[in-house]
Amino acid sequence: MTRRARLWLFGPAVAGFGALLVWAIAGLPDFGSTQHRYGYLINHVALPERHMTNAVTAVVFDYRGFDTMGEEFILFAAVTGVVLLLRQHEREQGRESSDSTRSDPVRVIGVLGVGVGVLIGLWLIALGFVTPGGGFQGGVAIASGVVLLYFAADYRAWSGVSRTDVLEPIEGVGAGAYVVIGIAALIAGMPFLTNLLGPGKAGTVWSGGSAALVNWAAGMEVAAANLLLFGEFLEEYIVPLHGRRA
Amino acid sequence: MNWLVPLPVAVPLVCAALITATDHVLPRLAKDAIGIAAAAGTLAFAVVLCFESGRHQLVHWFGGWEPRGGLAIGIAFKVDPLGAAMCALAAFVVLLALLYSLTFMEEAAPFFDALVLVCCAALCGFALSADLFNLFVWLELAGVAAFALTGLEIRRIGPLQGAVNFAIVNTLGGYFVLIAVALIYGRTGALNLAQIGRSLASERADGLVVVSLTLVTAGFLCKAAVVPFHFWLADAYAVAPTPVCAVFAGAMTDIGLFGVARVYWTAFSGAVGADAGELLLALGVVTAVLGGVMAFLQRHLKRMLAYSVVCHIGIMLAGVGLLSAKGLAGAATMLVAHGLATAGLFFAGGLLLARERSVDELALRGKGVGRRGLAVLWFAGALALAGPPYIGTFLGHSLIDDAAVGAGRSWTLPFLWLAGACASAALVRAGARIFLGWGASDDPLLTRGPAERPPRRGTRTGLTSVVCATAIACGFVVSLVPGFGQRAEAAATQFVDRTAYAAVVLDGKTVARPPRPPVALEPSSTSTLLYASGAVLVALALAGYGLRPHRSTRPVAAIKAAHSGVVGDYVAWLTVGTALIGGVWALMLH
Amino acid sequence: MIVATLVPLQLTGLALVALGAPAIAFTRDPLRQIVVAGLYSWALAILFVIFAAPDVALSMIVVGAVGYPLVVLVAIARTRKGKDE
Amino acid sequence: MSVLPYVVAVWVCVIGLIGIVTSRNFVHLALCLTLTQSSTYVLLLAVGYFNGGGPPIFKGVKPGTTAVDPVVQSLALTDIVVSVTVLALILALALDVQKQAGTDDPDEVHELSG
Repeated sequence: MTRRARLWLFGPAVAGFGALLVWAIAGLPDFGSTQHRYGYLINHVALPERHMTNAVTAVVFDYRGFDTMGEEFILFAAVTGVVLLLRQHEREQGRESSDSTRSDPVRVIGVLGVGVGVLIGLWLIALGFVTPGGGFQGGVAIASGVVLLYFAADYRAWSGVSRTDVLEPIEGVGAGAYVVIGIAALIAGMPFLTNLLGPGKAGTVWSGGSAALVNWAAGMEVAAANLLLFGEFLEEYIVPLHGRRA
Repeated sequence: MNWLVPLPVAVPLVCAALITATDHVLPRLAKDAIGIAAAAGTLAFAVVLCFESGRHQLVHWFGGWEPRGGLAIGIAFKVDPLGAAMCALAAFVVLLALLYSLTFMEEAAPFFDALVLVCCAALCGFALSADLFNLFVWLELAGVAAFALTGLEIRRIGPLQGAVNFAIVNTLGGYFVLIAVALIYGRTGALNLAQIGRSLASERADGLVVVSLTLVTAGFLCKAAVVPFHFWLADAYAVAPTPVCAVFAGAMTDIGLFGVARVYWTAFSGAVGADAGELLLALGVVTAVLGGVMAFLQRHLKRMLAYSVVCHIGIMLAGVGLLSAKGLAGAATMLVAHGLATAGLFFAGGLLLARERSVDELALRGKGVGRRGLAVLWFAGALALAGPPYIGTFLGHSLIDDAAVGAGRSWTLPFLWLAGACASAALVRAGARIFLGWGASDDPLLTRGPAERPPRRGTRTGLTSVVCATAIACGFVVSLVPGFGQRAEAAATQFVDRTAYAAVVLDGKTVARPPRPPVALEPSSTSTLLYASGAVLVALALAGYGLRPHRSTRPVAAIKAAHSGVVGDYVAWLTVGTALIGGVWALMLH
Repeated sequence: MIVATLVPLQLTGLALVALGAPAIAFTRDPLRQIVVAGLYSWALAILFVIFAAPDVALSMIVVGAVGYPLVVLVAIARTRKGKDE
Repeated sequence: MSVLPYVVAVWVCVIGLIGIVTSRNFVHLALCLTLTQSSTYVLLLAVGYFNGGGPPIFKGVKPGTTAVDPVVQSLALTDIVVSVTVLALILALALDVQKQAGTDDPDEVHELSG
């Protein structure tokens, strides 16, 4: 199809598609006018029943924790796919040469940045049931902090933490732990992913019971998966560039 | 037995994680063993669930969050015989693919096992879930694993482009489903299918309901590759490694149809009534015919099989579109026969690739002379797809015939039978060229597909041949299993009962068990037998006609040009299809 | 009235997102587009805060501020390299 | 009647689709795909908003205080994860296409057709 023909086909279609969507939203209740039953109920039971002050995380890791298990595996599958794709390329040699380009102040700032990123990440995971945060946000924050090692510190430090033989087991264990916690409930004679531990003390890192374990498993999986992802992209595209220019 | 319900999802996922975690420690053989054990376990669980679900009401609320006053606050799996059978089929095909890949796949695919298991878990989750958003999660999970599996063979443009087209079209389809989830939540405040169904049943079909149904249907039909959402399928199947193709054709494509049926009957049937079926029926007929014709125009065996899948998806969609238990049962039985036979044919194509280093019909002409076993398998598979009396897809055709006649839609029957015969004719023609050396050595009518990289020379093919024979034999005899048709009908009757579904899921009620259907082979009607015999004759005649070279005509060139391989075109068609479905339903249902 | 009950803050957030969308789609140079996309994720994050969804806003920030730009910049670096050769 | 937030969601979705179909570059196309997806976040959160409701986080707030819907927020969270992973995977695939085909225009790749 020529580009012109495609636009003739697409133009009316997208107009019709947009009209359909507008027709559909006309049937929605007015913006801000409705409290839906499901959300209303969760807002009223999350704190008394589960001792979780953050109702969103309560939904993510407890009431609809099973969705989140699927979501972790979406990340898992995507990262496996990226690793599989990019790993098959031959990598150029001469990576060490980019080492000497970082000055000392940059290194100090970089290492500080790493520390800050990891701390923020751990804090976000730990207090996920209390304030905004949780395994996903914390995991990405940790991974982002560690990536600073590459940009600010030296390559050897980066390659020390981005080793796939370390990250892949962490990723697999994190993803697997989520399912294992679910199966543990089955073995105890309860439905899958039932919260086995007590609800804990509201408003502290000890709230959440086994949903908190699930949260940590997710954080571990997300951090390792993102590091793998960043690592593969960096190795594939940036490192050879530096190597050549140096 | 309620504890068994999550296992078809949990077991493959935990094993996939285990394989990745131990990637650097365990030898390949151990990882393969874990994968095969997981698939076999999943198959066993699914089979047990299939039998149990006929006797007990199996509903599993994850986290123990049971509904309060008819209000679902968690996610449920509701096992019914059709869903469990879908799980069993997926697990069986995955098991075969893993066995096949033992010798067929090269070491370049260390995570192949993990990704296939993730895909298997996602398909099982999709088949059992009773929650709309949860369906989206499994759809995406199956999709992401599948995109990665398609692109395994990097360093060649074909597989990469196929994977990109596949990924973009299906991801957009997923977003459409998600928009529908938001719309439906805005109306009903629910994500549970049963609760949505109850809530919508009391409403008339206004814009929101019609458009939500449109978006969900379009999203699922993208995965099922129904015209005009089908373009990506041939691109992806032509380039994916053989065992992956078998999984796609055997279980993954059909899941889209399963999703349409599930969501329509549990959530929308009360609001939109039976008028929605006309359009699905028409789409099914168009898909079947186009798929059959396109299959006939291919010389690349995997691309030919891919269009044959499109053709049969169309026939099954027509069965679903009749919106009766009988039509659905026909689609379900055809799904089993077609899935197994097509997976087997893909396996056979892989064997040809391993031995003769090609999957091109013309390049292979006469190369298969003397390979009697493989020839028998190939022709058996090809015939099973046409559906001669009591063989292969016949039972599915027969049930769909009865349903269509019952609904006064017998005009569809010649199209459906002819389409299937056309796809089958392409395969018979290829078989005659390859294994008998018949026909011309060149034919400008046929499309040349992308080159395929064969496995290492000297690959042992003993186990792969057994796997191939198992799949084709199972697909061949399905229609002869006594009581299979009656059981499928009973299961479909249970599947389409919206109020019973809601009562079981939301209120924990038990529904009276229907009487056990007899274990007997039900004779088909005379007209069906005539159609079936005619289809076989047409297939053979067409195959003979195709062995001579033909010049490409303008309409043929136009149809081929529409399948351009360019993702922008595909997205344009996706928009056209969605707007069309929505427009037609707006006129019919509103 | 379409906007009757919206407060000005909500209107501003929505306007930012509504303007950001065509800015991304019609910026044809990938390098410029990634800058626009980064800004757009911040606009989304602001809108989410206005919609009382701090959790989602936080995700958008960690993903939009770090994830997307990094991956996409790398991708563009790769493209440029391909063109240099 | 107040439907503006929904209209913005539809607008973003349609613009994203137009961007995809008219795209001449794989990276651009992938970003337009995430743009389309961002319309779903806006729609989800708009559907769950309640006038005068605070965030569904009850730290230091009396239980039962009016808050917006937490369920759609959790759906949006899942959605964001899906988005970023799909983006990474599609980019990895698209970059390889570029590398092998020597062009970054999806319209120029004609390996598969018919």
